[in-house]
Amino acid sequence: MRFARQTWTVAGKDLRSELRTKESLNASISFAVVILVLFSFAVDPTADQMREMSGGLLWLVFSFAGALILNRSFARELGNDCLDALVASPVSPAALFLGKAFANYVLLLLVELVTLPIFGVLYNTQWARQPAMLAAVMLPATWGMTVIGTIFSALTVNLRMRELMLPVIIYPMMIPVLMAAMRLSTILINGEAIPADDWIWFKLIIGFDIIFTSLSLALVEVVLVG
Amino acid sequence: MRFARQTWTVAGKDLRSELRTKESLNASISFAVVILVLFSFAVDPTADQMREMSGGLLWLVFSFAGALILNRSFARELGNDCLDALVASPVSPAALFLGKAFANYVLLLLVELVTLPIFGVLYNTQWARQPAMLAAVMLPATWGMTVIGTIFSALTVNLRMRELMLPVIIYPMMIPVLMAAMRLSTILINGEAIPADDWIWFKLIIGFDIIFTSLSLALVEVVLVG
Amino acid sequence: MTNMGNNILYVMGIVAGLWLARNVHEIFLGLPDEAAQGAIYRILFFHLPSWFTCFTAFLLAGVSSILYLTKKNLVYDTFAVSAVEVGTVFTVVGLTTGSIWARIIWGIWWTWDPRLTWALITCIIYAGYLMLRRAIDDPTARAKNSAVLCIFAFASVVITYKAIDWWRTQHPGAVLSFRTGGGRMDPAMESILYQNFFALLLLTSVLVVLRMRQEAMSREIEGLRRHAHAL
Amino acid sequence: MSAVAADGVWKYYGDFPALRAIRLSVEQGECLALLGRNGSGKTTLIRILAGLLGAQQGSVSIFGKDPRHSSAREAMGMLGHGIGVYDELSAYENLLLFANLYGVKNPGECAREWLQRTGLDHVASSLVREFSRGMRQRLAVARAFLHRPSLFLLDEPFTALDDRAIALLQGLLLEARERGATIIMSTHQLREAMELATKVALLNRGKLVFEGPRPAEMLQDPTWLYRQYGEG
Amino acid sequence: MSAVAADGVWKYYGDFPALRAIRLSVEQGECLALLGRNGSGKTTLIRILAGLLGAQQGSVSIFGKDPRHSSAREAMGMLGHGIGVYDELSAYENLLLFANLYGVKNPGECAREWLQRTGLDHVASSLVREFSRGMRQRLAVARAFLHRPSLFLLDEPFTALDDRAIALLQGLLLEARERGATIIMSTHQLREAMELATKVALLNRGKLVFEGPRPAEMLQDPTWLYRQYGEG
Ligand code: HEM
Ligand SMILES: Nc1ncnc2c1ncn2[C@@H]1O[C@H](COP(=O)(O)OP(=O)(O)OP(=O)(O)O)[C@@H](O)[C@H]1O
Ligand SMILES: Nc1ncnc2c1ncn2[C@@H]1O[C@H](COP(=O)(O)OP(=O)(O)OP(=O)(O)O)[C@@H](O)[C@H]1O
Ligand SMILES: [Mg+2]
Ligand SMILES: [Mg+2]
Repeated sequence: MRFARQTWTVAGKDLRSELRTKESLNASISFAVVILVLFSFAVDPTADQMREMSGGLLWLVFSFAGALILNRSFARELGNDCLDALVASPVSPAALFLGKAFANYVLLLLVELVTLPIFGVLYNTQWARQPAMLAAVMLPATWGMTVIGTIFSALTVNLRMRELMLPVIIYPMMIPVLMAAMRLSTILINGEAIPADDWIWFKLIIGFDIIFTSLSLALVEVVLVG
Repeated sequence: MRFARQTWTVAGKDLRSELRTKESLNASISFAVVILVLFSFAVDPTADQMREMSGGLLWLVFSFAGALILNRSFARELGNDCLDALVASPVSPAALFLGKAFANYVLLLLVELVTLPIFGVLYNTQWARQPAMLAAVMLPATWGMTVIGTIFSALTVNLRMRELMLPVIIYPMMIPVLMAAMRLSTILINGEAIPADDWIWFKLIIGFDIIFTSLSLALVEVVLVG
Repeated sequence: MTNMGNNILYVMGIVAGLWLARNVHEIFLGLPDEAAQGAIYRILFFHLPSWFTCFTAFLLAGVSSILYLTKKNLVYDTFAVSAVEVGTVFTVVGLTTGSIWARIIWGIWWTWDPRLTWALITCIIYAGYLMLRRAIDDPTARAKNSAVLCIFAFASVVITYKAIDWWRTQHPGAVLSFRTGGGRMDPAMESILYQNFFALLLLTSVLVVLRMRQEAMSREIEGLRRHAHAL
Repeated sequence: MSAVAADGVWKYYGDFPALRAIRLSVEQGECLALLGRNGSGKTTLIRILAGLLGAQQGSVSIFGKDPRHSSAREAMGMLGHGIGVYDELSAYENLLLFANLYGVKNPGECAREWLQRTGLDHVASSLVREFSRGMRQRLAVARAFLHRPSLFLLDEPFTALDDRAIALLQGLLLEARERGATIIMSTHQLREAMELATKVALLNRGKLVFEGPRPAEMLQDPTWLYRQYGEG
Repeated sequence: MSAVAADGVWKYYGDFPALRAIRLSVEQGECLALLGRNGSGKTTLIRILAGLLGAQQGSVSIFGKDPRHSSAREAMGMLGHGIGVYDELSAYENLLLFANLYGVKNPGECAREWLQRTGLDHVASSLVREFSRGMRQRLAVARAFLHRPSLFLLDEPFTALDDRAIALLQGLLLEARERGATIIMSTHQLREAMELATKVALLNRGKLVFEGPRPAEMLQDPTWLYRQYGEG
């Protein structure tokens, strides 16, 4: 009960301060558009090629644009030593982590929601043929990204070279879930059914979520208290 | 004379402190590999597709990995308010800018030099068929990236949301030079001669370099002094 | 460390060296060429043991990271970093031998097959671990943060190991009898393979112990420097 | 039971001992001024007492509990170098947030009360981003006081404050001391601290070289203690 | 010719006037203590004098030159809130760098001399990253002094320093004043400043409300001036 209230308070604070200025949201979305444009120069996708790469491209964009938001998550606490104030308060570190993760999750989903139609227009792709299934991929895969991003944002928050270390660490760690999401999304966007062989990807995402969420909850106190 | 000495001193300082720890160099190179891996999921590189996209992919990697280095450039001055100390010293802002740009240039070229063979191996591409011409594209194109990156790194250094703003601003600004470099590199990597039509891309890069270098030199004083 | 410890280390090093030399002799002169691949298959005797060695090193590093987080004794951290460093070297050896092999029998250095890709990712992740350590000055914080990363990182080792079971790969599937139930490999060959693995493991232990000493030494020096600074 | 007790606390940064066998106890209602030269370990000690850092050896107890125990954390008010409030939230929202996190009853009312007491009620809905340094510091004080802590941990609280802000803080601390709260503060500004301190501790390179009631000499000549023990 | 002269300087942050019609002149060899409550504009003024910020109206001259003129910058030694030295370079390399940038003759020798004078010669080749706060501040002082500036601009130089470090800085400043250097420093630590100051200026919400020789009353009672003008 208390735990839930604390989680909610933390998530509420993060969402409120983000939605007030919309700074990272705007930056993230415009970065997504920038990447989409850059890609179109790089790969000049014909309709056929797009069939094969739509999912891949989409998740590349999600992960690059999302990193901006994840990056800010704990960096936001740095400015005025707010992290100390939070950690010294009676909030349990797990509630703190979950609260921040929820806030990031909402923001990432917002970015994805805005990016998807833009992607559809720019690359002339009908992405909404199987919306329910697509959501069933996006929701857990985004959670996986969020958990990794949030915990490593906490881990690197006090580093001298945060902006450098974060991309080097989080992208490789996210790869399992990204790979799975890319593969499944490509199939879904092309309007096909998921072949029996490929259900393993679903399991991978779910397993990833469960393992890394529990690991993060178990380790976050250690991470935050020196 | 004095100007050259100051430029050299600034460049030397940046290079020395970077090469001592090699932090951003290492981070940038391993980020380059990470991106190469990520792309492989997205594009399923068969020989045929690679022919068309090799240059595009290469410069996407260069620009993403290079951004880490450009990002650090002025951020390095933030820590202990070193920027104030530099700006208050008798160094002319143009020398300061050029010095930092040279240091970044050297580092970016190093990253590209390391990334190229890795790219060649991972994507099974013979990139070295026309090495001299490739260098003739890479040297000025990288300078273009460097100038844009350095000046905007200076511009955003005092912004609260530096990590957010920089990518959103610099990639769109770099697009002309990136586009030209992508196109030319693809042709060169495939071992073809540059068609008469495509010389315009060369001119674009050179023009870009000249214009943005002069603009930056003219404006850097305004950028640095509030 | 004591003289005794040094002597044991020397002996271990020499034994490992001799054992490896004997194995090499056996592999190149004792074993016949393989029917399909000719001479090149011999690289397997280095390829597979170096992967096993690096997996073992990463596993031990992960365990020792957990121990660090529970016991807060820097010895565990010292072990973890030494194991990861040596393990990363063997990862690179595994990638290189694999690439050479691939070049000869597949005609290309690299292909984006899940096994290969995951092996590369593992390499990047542990390189990231080493980079993270260099970015933190305070040894205690460094130990803590890298321990957490080391635990997360082990997931990639598991995926690399299981990749051949989970996906259809171009990379060959399991050959060792403990995974296949036997029959895919000649017992004589398999025995040499294990012998090479244990010889490498012995060598690894020597390297890890040396590296641990050096790490402890440099930490001590760092402490002394801070002392000097405080004067 | 002491309000704060540290027993044989060692803290290493790597192999460098920043704190060496610290043994300290502060009774309820006392106000301890923690003195020491730059780098002597004051910040480290305060962070350990606050549960923000773990000690390698020794034990710390806050009202008999581990510092990370939630009842210990509820009793603590911490003011470090940073102000610990968010730039993107308004003054009121910041206080409301912390009131909620501390589980204060009537959070809204409590936040408003503290805005008033620190003279910020006229800017309650302005974003902190727009505040001047002095106003920020006031808000930080409000944040640290609003759950009526019974233990204050303050790291150089008077630094860079003007006379008015110092007077405000001293007033609030005096009031807290009168209602029985315990105070531990580190400082280089001895004069300001001596008005409050009932007890003094001196750190020298990580060792506690003096702990006891404030020597009478220090009221006249605040650096007296340094000269006594400074070279030890 | 005054060493420093500001005439009708206005500085706005957006619509907010942080400095209003500042008119100030400091003769060579004087030491001005710039006082004022939090947010009164001290830092802003010092940064404008140093040429780090541009004023919207009015003019500033340093020895008769624009602050951005290179001869003015060569004459200036600036010490702000940050230390202005690089973490990844050694103490010696840092000083060498600034000696080179200032075009000092014999940069190497000069760097070594200042390491010695600030008591850092035994750690000359350690990276600054490893330094404690006190050592960093010493190095910052060395950086600001090494080209023998004839004008010092110091923003709260005594903040968070211990007695020893304060004594070092005061000694160096006294020496500089004796050789004829001009000093402008902002501070809240009036006692430390009054030992040096020959002149006092008081800012109140961006206006200069007092400028003149240090009132004798302030030696006994440093806050005297605040009480005289504080509410103005
Ligand atoms: C760069 C390329 C390569 C990489 C990264 C790579 C990676 C690996 C890894 C990680 C293992 C660990 C095996 C385990 O513990 O199950 C392994 C085993 C093995 N590799 Fe490779 N490999 C590469 C190329 C090759 C090639 C070209 C061949 C032969 C065609 C090959 C044949 C084998 C065999 C037979 C095993 C033993 C399989 C087992 O029993 O599990 N590898 N390799
Ligand atoms: N994160 C860290 N990593 C390594 N050493 C540290 C770290 N923090 C502090 N130290 C060292 O520990 C010692 C004590 O530092 P601490 O900050 O506690 O001193 P302090 O008494 O607060 O000093 P000051 O008066 O300057 O604030 C110093 O020698 C410092 O160099
Ligand atoms: N970058 C900025 N943007 C907007 N307003 C600012 C900025 N910097 C300062 N101000 C405002 O200008 C005024 C003067 O600030 P300044 O920092 O010069 O005061 P100060 O006298 O140095 O105060 P302190 O004693 O707290 O250091 C303050 O009201 C502050 O809020
Ligand atoms: Mg301190
Ligand atoms: Mg100020």
